[in-house]
Amino acid sequence: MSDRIAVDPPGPAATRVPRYFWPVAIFLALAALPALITDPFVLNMIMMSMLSAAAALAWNLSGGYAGQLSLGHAAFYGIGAYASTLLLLRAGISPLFGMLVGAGISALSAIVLGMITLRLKGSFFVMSTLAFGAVVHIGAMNFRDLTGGASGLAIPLNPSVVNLTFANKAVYVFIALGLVAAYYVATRLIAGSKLGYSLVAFRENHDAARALGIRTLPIRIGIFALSAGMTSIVGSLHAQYFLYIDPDSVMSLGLSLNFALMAIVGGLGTAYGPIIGAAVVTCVSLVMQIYLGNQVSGLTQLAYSAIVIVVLLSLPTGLGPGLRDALGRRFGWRP
Amino acid sequence: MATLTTDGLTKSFGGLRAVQDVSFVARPGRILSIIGPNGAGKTTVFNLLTGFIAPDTGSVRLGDMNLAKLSPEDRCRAGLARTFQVVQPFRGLSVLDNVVMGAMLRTSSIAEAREAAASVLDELGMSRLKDMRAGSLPIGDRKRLEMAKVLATRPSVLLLDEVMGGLIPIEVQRMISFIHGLRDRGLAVVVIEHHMSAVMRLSDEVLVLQNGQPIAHGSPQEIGRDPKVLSAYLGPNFQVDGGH
Amino acid sequence: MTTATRRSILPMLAGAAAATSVLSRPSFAQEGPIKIGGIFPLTGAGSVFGNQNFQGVEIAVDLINDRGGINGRKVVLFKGDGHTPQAAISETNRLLAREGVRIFTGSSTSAVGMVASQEAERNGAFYWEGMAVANDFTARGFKNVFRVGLDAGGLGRPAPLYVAEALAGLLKKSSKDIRIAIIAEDSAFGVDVSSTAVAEAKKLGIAVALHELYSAKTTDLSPLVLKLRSVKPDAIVATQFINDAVLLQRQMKEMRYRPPAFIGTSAGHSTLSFAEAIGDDVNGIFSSSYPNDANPDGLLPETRSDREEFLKRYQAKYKVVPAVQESLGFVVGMALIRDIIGKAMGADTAGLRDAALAADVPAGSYINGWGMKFDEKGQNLRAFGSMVQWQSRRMVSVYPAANKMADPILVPLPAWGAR
Amino acid sequence: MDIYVQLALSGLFVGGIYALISVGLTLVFGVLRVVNFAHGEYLTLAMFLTFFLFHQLGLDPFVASLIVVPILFVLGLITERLLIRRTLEAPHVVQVFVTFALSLFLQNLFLVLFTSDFRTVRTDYATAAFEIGPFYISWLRLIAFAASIALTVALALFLKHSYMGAAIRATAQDRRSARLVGIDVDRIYALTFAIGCALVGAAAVLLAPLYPVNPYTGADLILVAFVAVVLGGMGSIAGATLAGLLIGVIESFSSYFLGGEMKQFVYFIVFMAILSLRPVGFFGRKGAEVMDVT
Repeated sequence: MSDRIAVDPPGPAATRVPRYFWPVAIFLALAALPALITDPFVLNMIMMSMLSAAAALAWNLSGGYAGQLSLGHAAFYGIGAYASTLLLLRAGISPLFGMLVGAGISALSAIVLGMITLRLKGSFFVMSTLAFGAVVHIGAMNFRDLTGGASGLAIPLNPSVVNLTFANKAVYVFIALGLVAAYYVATRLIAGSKLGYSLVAFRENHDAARALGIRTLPIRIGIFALSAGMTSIVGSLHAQYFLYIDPDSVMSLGLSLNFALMAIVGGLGTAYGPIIGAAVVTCVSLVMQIYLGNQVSGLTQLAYSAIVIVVLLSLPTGLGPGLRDALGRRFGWRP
Repeated sequence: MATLTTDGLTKSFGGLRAVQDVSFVARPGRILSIIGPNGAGKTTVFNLLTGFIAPDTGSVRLGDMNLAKLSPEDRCRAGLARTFQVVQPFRGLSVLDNVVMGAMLRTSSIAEAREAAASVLDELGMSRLKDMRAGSLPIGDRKRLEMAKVLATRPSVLLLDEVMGGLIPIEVQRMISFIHGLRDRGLAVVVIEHHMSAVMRLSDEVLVLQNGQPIAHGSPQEIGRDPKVLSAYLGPNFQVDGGH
Repeated sequence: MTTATRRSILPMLAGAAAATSVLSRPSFAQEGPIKIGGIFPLTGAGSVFGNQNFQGVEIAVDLINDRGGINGRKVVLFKGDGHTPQAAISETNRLLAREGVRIFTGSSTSAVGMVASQEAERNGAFYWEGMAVANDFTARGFKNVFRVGLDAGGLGRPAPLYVAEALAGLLKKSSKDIRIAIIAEDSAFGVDVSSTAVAEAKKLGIAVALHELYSAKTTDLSPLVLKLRSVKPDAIVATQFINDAVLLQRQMKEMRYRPPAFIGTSAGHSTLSFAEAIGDDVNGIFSSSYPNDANPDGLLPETRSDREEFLKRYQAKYKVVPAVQESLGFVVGMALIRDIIGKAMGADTAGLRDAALAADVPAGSYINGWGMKFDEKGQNLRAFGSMVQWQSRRMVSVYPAANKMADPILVPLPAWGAR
Repeated sequence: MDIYVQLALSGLFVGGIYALISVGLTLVFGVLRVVNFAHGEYLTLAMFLTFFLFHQLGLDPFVASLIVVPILFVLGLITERLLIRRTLEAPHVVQVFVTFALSLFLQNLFLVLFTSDFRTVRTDYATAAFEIGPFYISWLRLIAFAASIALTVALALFLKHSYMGAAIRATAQDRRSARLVGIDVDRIYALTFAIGCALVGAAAVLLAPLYPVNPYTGADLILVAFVAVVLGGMGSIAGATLAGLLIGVIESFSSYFLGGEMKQFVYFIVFMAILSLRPVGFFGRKGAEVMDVT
């Protein structure tokens, strides 16, 4: 069966559960989690994986559907974190608004960057985004008057909805879950639209897409900007959760790499892939942290990178679609 | 339906003259075949017509519209569509989704595009393949898929680049009838073909290229008799029912 | 989502969350061991100092336990590896949830300390900082967060002060016409410390001829050496980590450039590996830092025995002589366990806070000469930086007077290879 | 005036090492069409090897090179066989992220095995220097520079004049035609990748006495190499060499005139500018880098 289709082909209505049954059921089950789990350690893990899942979903829109493998998305994450934080600290503007400003700035920079680099092929595009990420990172380190440089910025702990600051983690988890749900739905909508199809056409075969009258550059820049804006909002939420940001923790290359790897491990160009990827990574680090207690440095990352290599070589479409095909073959079940 | 007119198309790559002074008119309801030995510049002509390559000199018009400034995408939107000699399916996608990509040009609703795509597949007798992955199709089906994608864009001028290569005789016959059907609907069809007996049965007119230059232009019968064509292109080993 | 539904859902969420948080809060243990969580970067980039700090705290815990614990209760130190801010937040939560820890200490690097202390404050736990120097650390209005160690100013100020009070005279200049160059690596540490040094120099009327930052990852500092050569400062004040500190010395030597005096500020210049890397050329270099070694004469009698215990136990356990960060860890541990937890016996976070605010420990009570008295923000006012000089490849305290073990030598610096 | 010359000299010396690292990267790209994002980790590995040979066996780094470079060559063969070969026909995303994941894997492997401590090879001659007129020149940096250039020239001669070199060039030009004329393309891939690793091994030996190593050393240095490779034109050895030297000089001048923390900023901006204005670099072959888009 096809393993990288743009959307599921609709089967005969009678034999299928409603289209959104499984996603809605899973999100409802997840929404119950913060009410059931009281362990702040696990809640924090869930929160971290929600932040990753949201960022990976955003990356996937451009990287997965359009095949634009950006390694500069941490720059947008950082722009989001810094924009909302600076507006809050310097002008007392609510992060709820600040994150939208950040998203706007990120989207605009993505448009400019896209106009320069989206003409570049494959590895050249990857490296140009890498350089962009580095420029923004170094910029944030050096323009200290604005960003506080490497010393970072601390957000005061004044819990309130307007400050988007809460004493309790569960609230953050609900917000992050809402964001993941929204990004998931957005992904499904885009994937099932003409826009999504056009992006996939570009990714699969550029010349064939052109020969069918599909104009790709404007929509590719558009999706890059949308993806950047969405990433930026996750960055703002990161800042509000950590209450402290510095260039290394919100703009590093490692972060960009992580967004991409989660989407790839879970299933590139699928709406659920990034969520699966984030869940897998969270499970790996949970197991490592609980059973090894972080006694040996690097083991978690070592295990994770090994998993990535194995997945890429044996299931290049990712764990999600791979699993799905296996289940489909075994039980005729297609979630 | 529109007429495709080219006038004096010329293109050189480095020192090599790939296409020189090619002019023809493709009219609605007519099938024009372009033939010539390998490297005669046939596919280059298609690339020039569809805008994948810019000509050094010469013009391409669709009806009254000069296409010179238009990108391949915009030419397709204007109704000039092509297939590729080396088929270009979206390998990872299902057959239906491949055709949807073409059908999207004429509608903004994916549901409608799917319906249109399904009916094109039906016309080509490919309905049962619609959920197959395009990359896994055998070559004959891929050639038909290439046609299906392009037809879904509802072109008025159709450029077919060796759509019969690799087909077995019964498939060739079906393809010929199918293209005749398109002609009868009023499409202007331009065909590049190696398969000589097919060309003879298919075409209303034939243009012969050699080293990028037109050396003959006429009805299939005239071309079949033209000594210049016979010696220069078909050569002593020409067989009327032979392949390449 | 419409505004109306969002409005109705958010308080609901918040309500549910509040309910769960009550359930999840472990009660403060009145019996059993006293649990302390140490959040340090134990692996990864910042791990060198993180481990040294942690080992110091560990020695303090061992010592107190061997002396009978706190009112008969044992002290247990849990390890939390905060190698990044993300890891710090996760480990803080793990210790809170899994081990029931309500008292934390840390953290070596400011990024980790900022996040770990924030997470402790949010969960109503008590947080005790040692080495993180960010000036903002105590400016966040937290109630239960205290820093017993120095802020960036505490590390950055001694160098210009020493130039004005002692070096100028030795170089036969007045502090009005002496010129210094201030250079630093560009992480939070270097930036914060060097900018306070610049501010202090200006206050003292010392001319800052150059203030330059560079990345500690650089492989070539020769442009900086050229710049220093052309600026001709009377003294260089440098905030560096180990590699870049060594690289700078080597390249100054290659280019035959020698400033009249060189003052490092903590980190790189106060480590034994610095001396190993450059050999005898280390002699004569100053380093302003946490005091690692105080003149025992300035210490209280019981502190003198702490000092001996510490030196003995550390060398027995780790087979090396403790340097600056290890002693600091020990001081942090002693101050927290003996003078805060010990005073607030059995109390919860609020009790610990009261004990901290009430603490009035005279100078000379800790092995590095410090005392303890907090300002309203939670910064220890009786912590001070000191100046050591490398003499015969050993660090010797030369300033302030209370810690002084010997007079400065080799001023101005002799030629390379002649020290 | 003297200062400019001195800055240019310092820049060239560092640039020589950048060039040697970049040459391996660009060679692999030119032939296999794969960007090896784990190239930096092979540098780290070779520096660790040099350190341990020096520290445990007391081998001088220059002597150690006789062991380190062959080991890296063999590791290159193994990596190509186990990983890289499987990605050559795979989708682009697999090619990019397999080497990225490999880089992550090796970094963390080093972290587990060697911890994040910095290790320094301490030789007596580390700071030996001589004067020419007003200029000071470090012996070690001069030797590193000279060796880098010599190796690059040797590589160019090998490619130009040996049969193997001709086969490598043919494969880089057009792998299908190379196969048709009887070149064992798989063997060429393995050999090329191994040469790339051996070159970075040589760079590591030269770098070890100058700079300490920890698991992230290669990752920090490799960004420069990527910039040099693109600047020089992907696949062009002369280009990578020139670009490596140029970046060294840019770094040196921008550290002096703009401040040390701005040097990376400057060359990344140069990089972005090159990509947008002339993505083919100094010497790249046109067509590989830009797609025809509207």
